[in-house]
Amino acid sequence: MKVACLRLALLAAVLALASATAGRAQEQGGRQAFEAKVVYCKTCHGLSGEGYRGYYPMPRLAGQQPKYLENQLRAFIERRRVNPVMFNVAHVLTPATLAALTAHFHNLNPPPLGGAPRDNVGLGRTIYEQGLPEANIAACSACHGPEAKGHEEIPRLAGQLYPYTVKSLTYWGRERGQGGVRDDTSAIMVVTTHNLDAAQISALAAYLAFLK
Amino acid sequence: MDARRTGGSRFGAAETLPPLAEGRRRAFDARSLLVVGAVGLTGAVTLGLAGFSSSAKAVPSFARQTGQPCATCHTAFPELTPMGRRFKLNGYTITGGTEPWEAPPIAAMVLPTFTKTKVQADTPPTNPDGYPIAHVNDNFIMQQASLFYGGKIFDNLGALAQGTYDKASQHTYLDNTDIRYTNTFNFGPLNALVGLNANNGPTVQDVWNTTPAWGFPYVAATLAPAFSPPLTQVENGWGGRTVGTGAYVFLNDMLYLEGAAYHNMSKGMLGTLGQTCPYNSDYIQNVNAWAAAAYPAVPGLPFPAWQPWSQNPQNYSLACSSSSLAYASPYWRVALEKNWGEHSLMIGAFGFYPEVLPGRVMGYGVDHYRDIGWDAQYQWINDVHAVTLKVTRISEMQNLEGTFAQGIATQFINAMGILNMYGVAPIPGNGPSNPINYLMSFKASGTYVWDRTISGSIGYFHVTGSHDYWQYGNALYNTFQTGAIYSNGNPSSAVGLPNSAGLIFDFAYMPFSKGGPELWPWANAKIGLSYTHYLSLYGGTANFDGNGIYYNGSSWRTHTATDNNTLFLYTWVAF
Amino acid sequence: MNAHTARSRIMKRTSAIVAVAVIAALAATPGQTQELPVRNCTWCHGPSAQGSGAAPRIAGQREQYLVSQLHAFHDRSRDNPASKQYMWGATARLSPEMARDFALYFSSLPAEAAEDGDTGLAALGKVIYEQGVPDANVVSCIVCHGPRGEGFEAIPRLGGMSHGYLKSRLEQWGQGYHASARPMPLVARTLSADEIEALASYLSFLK
Amino acid sequence: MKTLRLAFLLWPALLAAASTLSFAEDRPPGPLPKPQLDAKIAYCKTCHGLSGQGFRGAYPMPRLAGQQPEYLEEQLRAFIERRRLHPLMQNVARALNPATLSAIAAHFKELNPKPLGGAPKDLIAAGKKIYEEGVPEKQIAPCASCHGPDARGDGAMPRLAGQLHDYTTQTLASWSKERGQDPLKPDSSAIMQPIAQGLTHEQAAAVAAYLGSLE
Repeated sequence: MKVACLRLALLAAVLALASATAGRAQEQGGRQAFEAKVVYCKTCHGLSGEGYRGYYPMPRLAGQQPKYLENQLRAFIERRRVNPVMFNVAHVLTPATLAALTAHFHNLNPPPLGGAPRDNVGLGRTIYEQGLPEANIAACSACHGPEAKGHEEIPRLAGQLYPYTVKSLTYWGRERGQGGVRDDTSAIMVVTTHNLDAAQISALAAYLAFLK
Repeated sequence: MDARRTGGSRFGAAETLPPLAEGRRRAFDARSLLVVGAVGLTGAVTLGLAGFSSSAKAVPSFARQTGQPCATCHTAFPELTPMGRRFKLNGYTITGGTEPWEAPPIAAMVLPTFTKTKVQADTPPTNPDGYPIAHVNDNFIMQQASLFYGGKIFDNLGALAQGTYDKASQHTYLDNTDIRYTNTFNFGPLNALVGLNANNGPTVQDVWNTTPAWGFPYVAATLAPAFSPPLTQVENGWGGRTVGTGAYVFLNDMLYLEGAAYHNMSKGMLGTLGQTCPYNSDYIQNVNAWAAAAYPAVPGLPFPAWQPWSQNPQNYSLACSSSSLAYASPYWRVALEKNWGEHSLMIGAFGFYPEVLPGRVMGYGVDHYRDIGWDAQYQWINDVHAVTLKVTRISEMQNLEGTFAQGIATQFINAMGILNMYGVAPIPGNGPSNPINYLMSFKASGTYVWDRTISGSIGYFHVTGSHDYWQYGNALYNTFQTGAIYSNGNPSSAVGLPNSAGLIFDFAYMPFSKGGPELWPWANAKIGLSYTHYLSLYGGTANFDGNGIYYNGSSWRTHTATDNNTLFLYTWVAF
Repeated sequence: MNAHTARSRIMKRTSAIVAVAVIAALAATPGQTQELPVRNCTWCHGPSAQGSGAAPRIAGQREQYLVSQLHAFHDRSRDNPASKQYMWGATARLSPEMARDFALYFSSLPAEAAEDGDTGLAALGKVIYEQGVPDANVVSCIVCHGPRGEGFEAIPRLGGMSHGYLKSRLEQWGQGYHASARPMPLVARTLSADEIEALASYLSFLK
Repeated sequence: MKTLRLAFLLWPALLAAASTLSFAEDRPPGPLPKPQLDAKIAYCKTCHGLSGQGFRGAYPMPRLAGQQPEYLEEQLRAFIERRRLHPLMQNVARALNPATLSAIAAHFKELNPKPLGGAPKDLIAAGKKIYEEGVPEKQIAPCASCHGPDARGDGAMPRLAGQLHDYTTQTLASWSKERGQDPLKPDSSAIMQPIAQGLTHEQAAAVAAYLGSLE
């Protein structure tokens, strides 16, 4: 009961805050509001969408496939992908804003943030390009492309933050494809992420982190 | 460092001046305005010349040593911020700026001032050697020039030592000096800053501006006014003339505890340190009395010590107090300071128990004093504003055993015509009427500083005490007094009361608080104007001393409290 | 051996023990190394570096953050009023080695929560801290500063910092100070005064 | 029955081929234990779709569901022997021993998901015509004659129904560059070579679209 009450109170607070601040947002015109939203995204994801290393790694959005971005934002809203922060962020975006945002980020091309361990980049490259058939690890390049630029719903991986890739691959099954939704595309990655060991994930993430 | 106030001690200077000289009354006329303007200009020129310099009480060598601007430690110098207090408590050893070998921790200060009282003094102020160096009013004087050693000496040892040349008294002496060794210890949750300290006057070592040595007003005229209220022992009389050694501990950045003992300095020591006692009063009284008898009056003789009292009375009365501490006199201090955000509040108490040998005359016993002070200080300092509110109440019990005995003896000697080996009584007048007196001094002040550069202060002081005709004078006695011959040194009150009160206003501009000029960024300066308004003096307002003088050849003028209202213009430059 | 010599021996021994104890206590005094004048810092930041007045808590702060800030004071890119007044001078002659040593020392000290915020606002502050206000483009703080405000690498620890310090920092970013500390100027610009108050309150209690 | 027999016949040849490969030593010749086999199948499905329906990654990953085991096995061997060129699949195939290969092929044969779709619908009719009637003016036989009227394939003839249209188009376009690459070991891919060459790009796209929609 107590917890419920508290939650209710918090929800009320959030709603009050939201309604108070919605006015603030609405005061600004459409274009301005969009630009404010872009800045908002970039506050965490880097001023050129290159990603940012905070307590949690904020993934690179620059050059990302619009379809993938859209799908992920929808996944946050539908709780297929669990991320309380991004849930809040995503559910206030209108479809038009969302489309404009994904297009905006797709067109950015900053150099990778880098900052990954370099000693296993070779192994990472092998896994990416050829997979490890004996370990049942498919070649990433088959889907993500030889330059890791992605395709439609398949995300760009090139230049992605090392800690983000590591985290994503490590906790794939716990973060994505949640809520028993059947047609979530993330399922395709479950086996691969399961088969990759920590060293392989690290190598792969390091290779991708430097990829332009 | 504190400007030495005139008067105060029983054997002090100004208040004992007999109403002899006759000056021309000068109204606050166009001419004096011209003088004010000239002084202002001089101040500005001084500033221009010393333009690449810093200030005195914000000791520039500290600024160099720490790399901090004056305003880190001072609101309006010498008033300290919480950081300034901690810098001092840490024994002046904080570094971060230049190394000692790059710039020695030496600083200098000059203090040119202009003083004007509402009504001129009866006689021009004089120095202890008897030479008038000033007018009865409108005095411009390079009041003080000081040289400091301020900073870390070695490791955890640091010091502030000030050598001052005092123009008014024309002597150089060791001013406020404070040497510390400090260290920090952790005992579980208890964090202790421990220090050993040696200083030369009670409360010189204190870090709050509620205690006398560093209290408001921070600078006062050495040449005015002719009358000023009596002071308690802890407020005056011992600075520079004792050696205090003690230890303190500052617990958890909050609770300050200190104990110290003040010791007497020998005459030789005092002489070495420049304290003006060329002739100690016992010596002067006795030898000069003998000289007066042995030599006829020789008007104009260059060395006035050999002139008889009647011809050069100020020579006798102006001798510095040579009362000494009979034995080690304890001092304690407790303060609780709490800082939260931009606020700082201190509530504290202190005590000083001087055991005084009056006039260094042996054989009559010792005066026992008990000074207890309560003080509180509140500060609010943010990026732009700084407000400091201070209140101090010192109550003093005076067990005047020694002085009283001397008085009895004097009366007896005078009455019986008995001569001692010099033929004079132990004290020139009489002792106090009561063996036990009390004196209470209350001070409250508030200072506001804007942007660390412009300050405005208001202070209130109030002195009350027990009724004592002999100590504070009485109308009957004063009426018969024609000159200083029978002066007991304190002919101030018509009703035998020390009660006095007044207001002090001070405005100042500190151009370099945020950092001095590029060439010499540690410079500090303060150009200020202060006005002291006396509400009452010695238990009265009009004719408070029951005395007066003829002036301009004919009219009789009595002394009124407000006559002493003082306008004081100062330029304080340290570098 | 008579009683007198016995007593004098006991006294000698006692004084020897006392002397040894005093020397040991002095020797055991932590952190007071000759090379690292920590009192230059604790002077203002408090004897256990828990912060005092405008000086924030530095005990337990992230080492990389401390280093980066000392450099920011040194190159004057951190230009907040208090930084300008106190820290520019304090770091003007600070060597990179000493900056690192100070950072290492203070980051290793235990931190205490200031707990000086408004308890009534803490719940709201928590919501903003953890979720941001997406409608108003206020980002969530938790993603960079962590669930307990512990910070990350050069991103500062915020949990338990004093309300006043946090508040003035956020306000001053909004006013254009310390613009180089991206992305904080962007973050602070979107925060309203009430939200800053709430955030600072919440964080002052966060451990 | 047929599958079994074929496997039996091929067994010695496969063994010989396998023994020449260096990795063969550390792999038991028999089929993998069930958990490992499941892992291997899951591995295949990572690219070929969770139901073997194919997947569009950077390249189209062909549908394997319902595919003829004989064809699958032959193609995997072709990858190993470099008769069919594919850098990724060569590695993948090398990691499979013959028993595992058969088990995997059998597994995919049993799957029957819906086609992945995505083909341009306006080409379906034209494709159906070519599939069923061929292109007589170019001597191209109806596809149905070999691959069956419902395009399910048979034995060595692959199933085409439901195949990704982009995969089909790409395969036909690059047939001679991808398949039958070992002149010393000609294989059955030679049958398709003239057909693949004879079809124009548009015709191939039409056939692919038709096949892509076929269940």
